[in-house]
Amino acid sequence: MAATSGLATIPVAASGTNWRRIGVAVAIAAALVLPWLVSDYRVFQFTLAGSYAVALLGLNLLTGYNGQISLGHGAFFAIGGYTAAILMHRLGVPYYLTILPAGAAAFIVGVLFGLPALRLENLYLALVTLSMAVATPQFLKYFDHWTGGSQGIVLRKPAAPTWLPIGNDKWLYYQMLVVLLIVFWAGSNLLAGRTGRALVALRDHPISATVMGINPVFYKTCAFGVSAMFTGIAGAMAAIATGFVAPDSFNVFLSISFLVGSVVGGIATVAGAVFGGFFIQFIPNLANDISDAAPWAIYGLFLLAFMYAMPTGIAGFIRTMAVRYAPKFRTAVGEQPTSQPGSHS
Amino acid sequence: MTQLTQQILSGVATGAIYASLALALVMIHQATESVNFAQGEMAMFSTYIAWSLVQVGTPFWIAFVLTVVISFIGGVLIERIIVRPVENAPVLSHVIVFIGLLVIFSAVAGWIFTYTVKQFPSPFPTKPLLGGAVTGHDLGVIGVTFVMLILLFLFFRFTPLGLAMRAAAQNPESARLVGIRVGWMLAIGWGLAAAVGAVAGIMVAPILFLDPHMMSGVLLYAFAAALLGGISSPGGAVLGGLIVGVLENLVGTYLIASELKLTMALALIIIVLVVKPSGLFGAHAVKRV
Amino acid sequence: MTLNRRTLMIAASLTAAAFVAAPANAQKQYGPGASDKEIKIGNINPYSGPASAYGTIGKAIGAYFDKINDEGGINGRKIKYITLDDGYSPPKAVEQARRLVEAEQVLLLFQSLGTPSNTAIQAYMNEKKVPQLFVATGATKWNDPKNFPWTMGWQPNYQTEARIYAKHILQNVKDPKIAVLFQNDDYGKDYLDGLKEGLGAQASKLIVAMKSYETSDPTVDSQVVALMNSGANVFINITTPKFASQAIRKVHDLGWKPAHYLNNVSASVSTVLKPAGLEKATGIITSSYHMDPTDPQWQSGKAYQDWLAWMKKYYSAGDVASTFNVYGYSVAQTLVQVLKQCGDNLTRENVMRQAANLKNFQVPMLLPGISITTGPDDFAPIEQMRLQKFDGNIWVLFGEVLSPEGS
Amino acid sequence: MAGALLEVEGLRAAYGPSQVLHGIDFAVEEGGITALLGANGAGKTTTLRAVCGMVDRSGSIRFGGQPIEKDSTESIVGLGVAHVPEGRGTFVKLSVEENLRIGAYGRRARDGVAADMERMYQHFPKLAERRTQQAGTLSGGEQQMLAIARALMLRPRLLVLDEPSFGLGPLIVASIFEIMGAVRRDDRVSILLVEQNAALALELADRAYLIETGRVVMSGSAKDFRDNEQVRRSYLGY
Repeated sequence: MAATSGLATIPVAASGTNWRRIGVAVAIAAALVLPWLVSDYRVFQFTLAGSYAVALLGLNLLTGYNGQISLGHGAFFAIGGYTAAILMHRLGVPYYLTILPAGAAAFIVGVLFGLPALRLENLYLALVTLSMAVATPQFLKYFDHWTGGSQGIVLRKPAAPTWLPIGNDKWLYYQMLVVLLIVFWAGSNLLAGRTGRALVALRDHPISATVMGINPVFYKTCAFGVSAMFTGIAGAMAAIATGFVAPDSFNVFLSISFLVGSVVGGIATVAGAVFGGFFIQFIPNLANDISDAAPWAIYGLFLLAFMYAMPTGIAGFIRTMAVRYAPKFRTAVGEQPTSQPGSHS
Repeated sequence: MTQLTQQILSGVATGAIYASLALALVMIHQATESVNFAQGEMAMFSTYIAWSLVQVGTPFWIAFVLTVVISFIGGVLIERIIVRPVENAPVLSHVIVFIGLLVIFSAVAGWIFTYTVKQFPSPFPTKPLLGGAVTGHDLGVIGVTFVMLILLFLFFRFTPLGLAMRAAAQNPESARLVGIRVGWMLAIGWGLAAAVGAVAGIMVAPILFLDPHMMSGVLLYAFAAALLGGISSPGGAVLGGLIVGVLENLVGTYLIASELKLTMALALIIIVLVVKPSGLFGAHAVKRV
Repeated sequence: MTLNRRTLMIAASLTAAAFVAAPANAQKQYGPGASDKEIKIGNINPYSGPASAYGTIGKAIGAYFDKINDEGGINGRKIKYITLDDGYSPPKAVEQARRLVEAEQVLLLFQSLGTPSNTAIQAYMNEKKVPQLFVATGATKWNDPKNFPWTMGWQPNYQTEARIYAKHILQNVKDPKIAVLFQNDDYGKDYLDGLKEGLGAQASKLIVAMKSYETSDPTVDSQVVALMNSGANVFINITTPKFASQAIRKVHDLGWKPAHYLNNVSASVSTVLKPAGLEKATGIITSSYHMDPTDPQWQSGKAYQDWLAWMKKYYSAGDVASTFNVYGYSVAQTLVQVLKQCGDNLTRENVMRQAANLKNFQVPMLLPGISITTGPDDFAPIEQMRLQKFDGNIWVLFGEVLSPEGS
Repeated sequence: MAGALLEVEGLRAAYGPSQVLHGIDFAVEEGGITALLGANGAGKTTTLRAVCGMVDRSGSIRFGGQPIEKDSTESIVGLGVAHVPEGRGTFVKLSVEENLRIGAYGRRARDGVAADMERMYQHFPKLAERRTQQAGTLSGGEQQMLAIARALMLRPRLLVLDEPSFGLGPLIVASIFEIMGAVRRDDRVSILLVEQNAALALELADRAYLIETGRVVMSGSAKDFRDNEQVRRSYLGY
């Protein structure tokens, strides 16, 4: 791959917030109703998709908004998952108290990792992050005293409180949804404000941004840390929902799936993270339903098809369509390259 | 012979494997300014073509030449048919297309040829030499790798096509203005990279044995080797490959548990790159404002 | 990754007709997924991802069920086989297990593959009381009827096999100094544990060197060089086929002449020994429980001929050199036997009861003398193995049928 | 005059939905120098890009009597049109010498490349000093010289120059224009020039066209332009 600075800047609804608000409201309403319309097994799938969406928001922040490519976000997902698992399994911490420490652990590792990464661009960063993805399972196996080695850690799945007759899957789903909404709210505020503008400026015009007084070390490291934190939170949620962590849960392909999800969903958009989460959760199943002889071949064809049809991702595609067919939306489109949640309306 | 010598020699032999695929990465990077993550899987697929030809009784070197030619044509077609539609899409979309190609080649190879490990013939004497640290085939691989290196060096340095290819990759618009058909340069670049990859695959298959995952482990090492040596330099890539091979053996034998040898080797490479971002032998990269 | 690569065979041999198992009452009873017409069986295999080599087992099983259905099914019921891909990822395995149990409503989950994936779904399956039958992994933990009454393994476990080697070394090698090459995952670690256990108190003294490799490593040459330099006279080769070939070749090329024990996973003549060079493999010892379809000594026998005919007719895309296809064939035969024994009582409880009621069941592609026996306290169907030594052409069986002490 | 080398009639061009050129007519005589003048955003650069097939265009473009409005950039270059784009189009990672060699890529006669390269080094001694250096390390003026030298390596019949003086000091600009004059004399190359510095351009050119918002609003000889009161006030500043 080459320069990530070549990312398309997708124009976004900056002022016309009505469409956006309606879109967000509809999406949240749909998310609230959803578990009552589908089976528990589907609810579980949506819980996973939601946690992937949170992970992708983290990756989007780094790769989309700040232009630093990562082929290794599975590592942060693993850190979050294992932090939660170790706290629950070895120290008996209740599961809902593990989410924040998981995010914090990933944040710290992300910052430490972001510092050397500052000096590396594009291909070099791709190599470093890819190495991180490859090394993750090996590390997890090596420190088997804590991680349970290749056997992993089996977790007790949280049960819904007895006074709430909704079943464990819905209970987990709603908790995931709460975390997702908080992270997305925090993420979009961050991106809509000074920080977001600084990140985009550093991506698109690194030298002039620096001249304008944007501290690249601070912001780029910060982007790495926050990105890792979101992904770590997502890892904890997925580990709790799955009830199991093992090195094989965090192989290279997970990291690559994340990048795939964030680009297919729509890089540098908040809504894209949600689409991407759905993509990496459901498309492999679809590929398997089409062919169990070579599901990966079908999956690969899906990737190509998506990139041909929507080179700027699903979110970018929807925006383009909206601009073309909804005149009101057009006036809402500014050049400001930051994005807003739910701008997929 | 001491273990140290044996480890170094065997590291050189393994390093030649990394170097041969690293050359394909240098090729594609020189031609397109991007690194094709599917390069390893394409090389693997080419090797299956060679294997199939050998199975039906084609003499080795004829199968070799045929495979290189078929791979070249295949590379050109892939660029024209699959990569071309996203030519103007953002760079990350290209990465996704590469990933798509990677999984398709991997799955299709498994589907057609099954996952059973295949034996691949060596054109060289496979006799163990120097106390078994290397074999005649290893020396053959090193020799072929150096021949490829020299050919690539001459190609980029002295042929108009090689120069045009680099120019087209760096500045497509300007390249058109000196009369270079940029689209064809990209396609030929893909073809040549596929051909170099095919040579790499055929050379390493007798050592690694042929299966659909043959190159998936090698790609990361080759990538590291190419960057360590300087991605624009074929010579650097080969040296980088040898360094990675030897370094990995020494780290795994003397420094730490072999479970972490890959991690350690990569960490060392990363430190080198942080200190010297253009690689050990790469030309100093000029940044345009 | 780990896998359970193993092969087995079983036969739907008619000796088993001895147990017409059977509910005394003629009342038909059905659990989810079973009816007068069909029996729904779920399976999870890695058709994509790093372990896709094992996907052929899932396909072979399906091909065997096709044959059973063509012949009229089991007690008149056709098998409906639903196999899903988990890409060797535990979270995906959980999701697919839930789909099979909750959406597809299968009677049982059969031969889900891989230790991590099976560990991930074990609690769920037991909580839902759905049989997780004959899992495709050689870990020891599947034989735990007290805690996990709904989970059962099938193949001999890795630790048992390692103990057999340990015992053989202690009895036959004078002053053993042992070097071990192992894959760095649960499969390799299980072997290692079994080996240490088998060597007893002296294990740490006898094992002079251990080196691991990752499946992403291109070669294991460096590890073999280091192991040789430890001065060991015994080499235990715990590797999957490609790495086994590399190690065998390297050991020979280095002029190292240890007593060489190769794990059963890689005991295939045509896919492991031949690529390495048959002459380089001469003298290697392994233990096995099933026939190697590429070993000439079996190829004229009826068991092999039947298997080959089935491969040609029902799974022509499969590789006749692959032991995985022997494994899938044999394990499918075991399940068919269990379902036959169930008669008209196709409830999940009865499936487990019958799975734990196999008595000396003969499977054609298992080695002579090896059969399958289970009981309410014995959830380890195959426990016997036989040692064999490669003579440069075939595996030559020697010694008794071995079973783990204490079972 | 032997008839026009380049004749453009009714040239229209657009970037996506926005029309930039609304029908432009102009010509470059064989061996002549034509300057296109106009304010920023008038469409001068677009005109050059349209001639070379780098934007969607319609209208009639004839080069040496042959219609080229449907041809690709590469074919037009092959006919002998060398375009030095805005920003110089240097191949920054190639050496100076490689930049010159690549300039000869599109030419039909393969012989004499080495000799031409030597000639370029005589024209631009600075480049000779730096022949093995990466082109990206050159100063702005040196890069402009390199760009012109690279274009001349094509042995073009028409040299298209877009803002050769942009961002350069007066001394360097003067020397570049001097060299261009020499090139035209010695090599009988025709030149199509877009230049902000109208005074300089009119000194060199024989004909000029004034473009405003995508249309030619005035044309004539360079002398006519220099003598025109309005042009003088708006563009020449005296």
